[in-house]
Amino acid sequence: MEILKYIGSFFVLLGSVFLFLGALGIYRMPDVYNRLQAGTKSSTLGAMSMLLGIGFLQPDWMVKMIVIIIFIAVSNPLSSHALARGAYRAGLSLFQKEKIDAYEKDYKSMEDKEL
Amino acid sequence: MKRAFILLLLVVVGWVLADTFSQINFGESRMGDIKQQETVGAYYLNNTVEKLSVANVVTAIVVNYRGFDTLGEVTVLFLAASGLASILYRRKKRGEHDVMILKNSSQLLQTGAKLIFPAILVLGAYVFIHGHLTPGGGFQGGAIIASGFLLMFMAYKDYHVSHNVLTWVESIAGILFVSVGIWGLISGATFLENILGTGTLNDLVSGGIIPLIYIAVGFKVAAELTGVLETLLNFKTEK
Amino acid sequence: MDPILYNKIISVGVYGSAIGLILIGLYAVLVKKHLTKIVIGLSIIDSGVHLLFIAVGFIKGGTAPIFSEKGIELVNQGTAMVDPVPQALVLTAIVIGFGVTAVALSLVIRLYRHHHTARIDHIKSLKW
Amino acid sequence: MVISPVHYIALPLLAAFLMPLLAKVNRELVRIIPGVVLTYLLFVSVVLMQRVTETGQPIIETLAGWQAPWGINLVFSQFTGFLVSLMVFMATLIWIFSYRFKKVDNEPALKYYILFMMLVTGSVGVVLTGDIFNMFVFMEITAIASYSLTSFYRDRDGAEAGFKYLLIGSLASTFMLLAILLLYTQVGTLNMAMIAERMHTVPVGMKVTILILFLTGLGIEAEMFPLNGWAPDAYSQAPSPVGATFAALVVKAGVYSLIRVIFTLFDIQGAYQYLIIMGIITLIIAEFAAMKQTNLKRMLAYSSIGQMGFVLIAFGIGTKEAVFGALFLMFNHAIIKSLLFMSGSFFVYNSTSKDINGMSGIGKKFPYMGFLFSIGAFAIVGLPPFSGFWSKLYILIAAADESMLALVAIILLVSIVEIVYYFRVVAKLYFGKPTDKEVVHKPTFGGYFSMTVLAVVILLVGFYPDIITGFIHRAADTLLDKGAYISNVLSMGH
Amino acid sequence: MEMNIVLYIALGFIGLALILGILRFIKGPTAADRVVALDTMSVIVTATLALLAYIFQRYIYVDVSLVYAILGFIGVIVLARYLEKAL
Amino acid sequence: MIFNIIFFSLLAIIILAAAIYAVVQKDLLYAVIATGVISLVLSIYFFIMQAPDVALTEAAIGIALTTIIFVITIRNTSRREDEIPVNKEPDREEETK
Repeated sequence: MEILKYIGSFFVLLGSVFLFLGALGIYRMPDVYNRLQAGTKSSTLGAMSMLLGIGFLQPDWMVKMIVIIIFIAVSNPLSSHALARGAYRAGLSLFQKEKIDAYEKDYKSMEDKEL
Repeated sequence: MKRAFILLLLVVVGWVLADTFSQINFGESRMGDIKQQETVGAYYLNNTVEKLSVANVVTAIVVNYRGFDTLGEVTVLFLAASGLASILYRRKKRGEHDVMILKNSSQLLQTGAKLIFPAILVLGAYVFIHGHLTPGGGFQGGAIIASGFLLMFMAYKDYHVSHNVLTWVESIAGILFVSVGIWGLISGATFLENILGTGTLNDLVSGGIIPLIYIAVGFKVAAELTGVLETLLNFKTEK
Repeated sequence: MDPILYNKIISVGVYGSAIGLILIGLYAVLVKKHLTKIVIGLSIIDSGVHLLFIAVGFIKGGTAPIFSEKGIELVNQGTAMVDPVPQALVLTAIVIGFGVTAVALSLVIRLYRHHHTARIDHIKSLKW
Repeated sequence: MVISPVHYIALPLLAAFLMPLLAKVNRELVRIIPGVVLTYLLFVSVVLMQRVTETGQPIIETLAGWQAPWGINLVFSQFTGFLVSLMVFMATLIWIFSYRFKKVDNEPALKYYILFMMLVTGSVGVVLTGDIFNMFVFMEITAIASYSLTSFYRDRDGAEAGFKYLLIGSLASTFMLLAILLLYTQVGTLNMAMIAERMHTVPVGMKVTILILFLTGLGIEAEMFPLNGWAPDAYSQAPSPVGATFAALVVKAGVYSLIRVIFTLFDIQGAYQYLIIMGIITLIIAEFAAMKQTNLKRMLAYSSIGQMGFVLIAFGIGTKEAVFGALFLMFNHAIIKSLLFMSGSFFVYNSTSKDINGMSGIGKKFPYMGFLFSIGAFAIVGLPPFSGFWSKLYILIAAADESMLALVAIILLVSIVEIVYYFRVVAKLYFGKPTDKEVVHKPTFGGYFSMTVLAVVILLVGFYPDIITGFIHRAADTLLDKGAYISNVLSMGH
Repeated sequence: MEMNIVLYIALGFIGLALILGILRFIKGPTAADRVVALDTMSVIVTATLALLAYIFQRYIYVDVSLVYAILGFIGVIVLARYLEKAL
Repeated sequence: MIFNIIFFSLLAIIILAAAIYAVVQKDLLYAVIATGVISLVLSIYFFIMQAPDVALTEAAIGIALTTIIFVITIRNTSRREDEIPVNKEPDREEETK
């Protein structure tokens, strides 16, 4: 059982580090899309590994933790996707000088179909 | 001048509150020993398990000891829904359709919503069915289910919940709640009295009428909040 | 660290944030002119009051008043349970607060529809 | 099923939850059901009042099977019973008055009747309950119904008045919540009798803070002086049956809660003086404001505030005679102000404007309505053959007994102001030059009926005050006997 | 209560993360940035509540975390749809 | 102990900062997002003070339902606190008596 404790502690620590990095990302990154990237990817990973770690520390809780992990895994990308789309359609420009805006063409064609 | 007066008022209010709460020690038990008299909190903690077999004492208070308050609370929500509908009521012009959302959302969100929606419903049902065992209860479960419908409203342009269905669910759940109370009255006990057997602690079926009431409250709250959302989303002011 | 001092600091933190919320909300209600802002102020006041309720019911080292298996075990070990009554009251109060907020916002929408503004200094039919 | 006080709450709630379904069956049911419920409640009131009068003991109903301090209980004593019966009686008449309300539009009618019934239930619940937090919940039910009903009409500034009311009302509820919280930390219970019993253990400073919080919170519903800014707007913008309901029920519930808190819960002497002072300020400001009004409904609203100031003064004197006078005045005010609102709203409908000047000569066109309004006006200023005379007289006697001669002088002075502005309206009704506007709205049969009943009650009580004074005497006794309240409620628990 | 050095460190990181979140929230500059901050904070809170449940050693507390996991994103979607001018 | 103090004061700072921001900010949408943040931190508070029931309630309505009703209000009214009023006569609907 000791070994589970160590694994769990490691995952909790890792999770907290990733959560922190995610927050640092949204603080330091230059524009909203980058922040979104950092904020959601890193914090999703962080939350998931922290929950996994708690599951290892307390093996009885594992089932519920996995349920939460699945929920986060499904819901977080959705929210970040919707947000990116919202930000784009609200007219926020990208950070780079010479933009490579691959979404623009899709977006234009989608406008016609009103997807 | 006016602003100075308001600031003065704020300072006075803040000072009075701070002064008063400095006399109430944080984190100190006030239950057992107030002037050597038992407080209601201590009574509930000491008696709930043996008398009601309900694990969650907060639920026991909300639904049984102070069940009348919960009836009032449900009524408040019902009134808020009715009042909101009456405030925002307008007759529809001929040929006017309900427009809730202007644009459809992306394919991804639609699929995701379809995927998550049942999970939210199950979670809501879980929260109000397990109200007497775990944190949560009818109101929270109902709010969660309403949030699920909110997700569907957001994802689909033409997602509607039938007004008829909402009315039926709401009314029947409300009638069920009051009838459970009146049932106690008819069977010779008092209003809302726990007349069923209470079962054993930490069983799913325990606590007599408490899960029953929480299920009714859950359905009622879910229907009411969904109705509120629909009313609000349907209302558009032209700018 | 001195436990009494520690307790003081924690209580300043909790009560302070609750009272601070009340005061900030009160400021918004009294000073701000936009109706939506006023409603936001009301909901902030509500949050502060709810926090005060829970803070008053809290017992140091206590646990939630739920007698699950773990809860019974903790109580047998001598852990106190926090006061359940304020929690029950707050549940009711939160629901009522939500109802009032919903009604208030619908009134804001209707006022805007009539007057084409949501600022009370532009709405002049009645005296404020 | 034995008739018990819980019927006052349970049946209207059942009916309210049922009404959206029944509205689908038949449109007319929406109008009928509240009346059926209210009539049944009137019957309940008669039965319970009889029982209480016979035994002399209050009926204490435990709820959910938990005895007094642990659960919530309802107290139907001679005092609360009197108020509840009055409220239900007035509510029934107002229902008859508004039976054909919103005849065309079915959907708003449904909401209106639900909200109206809940307004009645909330006010009745405030009076009946024996638990301080439960009182808060019922207060909020009343309040939310009031906000929605105030802004019911779309063609007036109802939403504005409603928002104003909501703003002040939710601040009030915040203060009341804080007061309840502090009280709970000090005495560890929410039952009012238990609180009263343990109140002597609370330190004085804390007691004063809690009392001030309560007074601020409850004073708003009771239209006490600095907190009554909502009232004139709400009264004048709400539909007229709702205005009558405010005057007859909601304010009564507010005053009741204030009185219950000061008389039963707390044992601070200064509170009585505070009531007198606030009452005087409320009275003077409201009556002078009423004199300046040109809008009839606003004038009635300010007059209503003034009367509440009067009630507060009388309660503040605190002797048995004064409390008797105050209860009598509450009774009179409920009846007379409803009559004034009903007939006044009819004038407003049929005149060129809402102004008092706009309704000149309208009494000649509608002699009967003018007659009813004049009865109300004469009664409320306290002219001898009407019921308002007796209550004013008793309060004056009580004040003189306590040798508060300045108070007597103020009351008489303010009465003159009152007479001036009411007579101005009455004179305008009869002696003004009639405007040539067509009759738009004839009152319905229900309107005639309820107004006539009210006028008859006014005259009857005016000529034979004995038919009501017995009840009021016993109610005043019950209110002042704090020990009996505590022992009655708590003996259920031991 | 179960406290060891790992949990202290984890909570410390979480506190710092929350502070950074609120800083980004206040700095803005656009609405989308603030919503990103809210989103990140709600994920952090989800994890934090589970961790606190472990610290208090009560299994039933996890329900709150569950509710946050499943509802936290709905508020963000509402705001995103508003920014998209679809609402 | 020191750690607890730091953690509590962090929470207090966050919640007060969000509240002040909600009041001061002129853009109402930002204020609404700030109430979301307040609700998040509030629910941590409730959780720490052993009130999971209340934390669950706050989670259930604070995050989604409150946000949506505020957002709908903003959609139907104005988004800026210092809006420029449209000079139009009050707009009334006729009433059926």
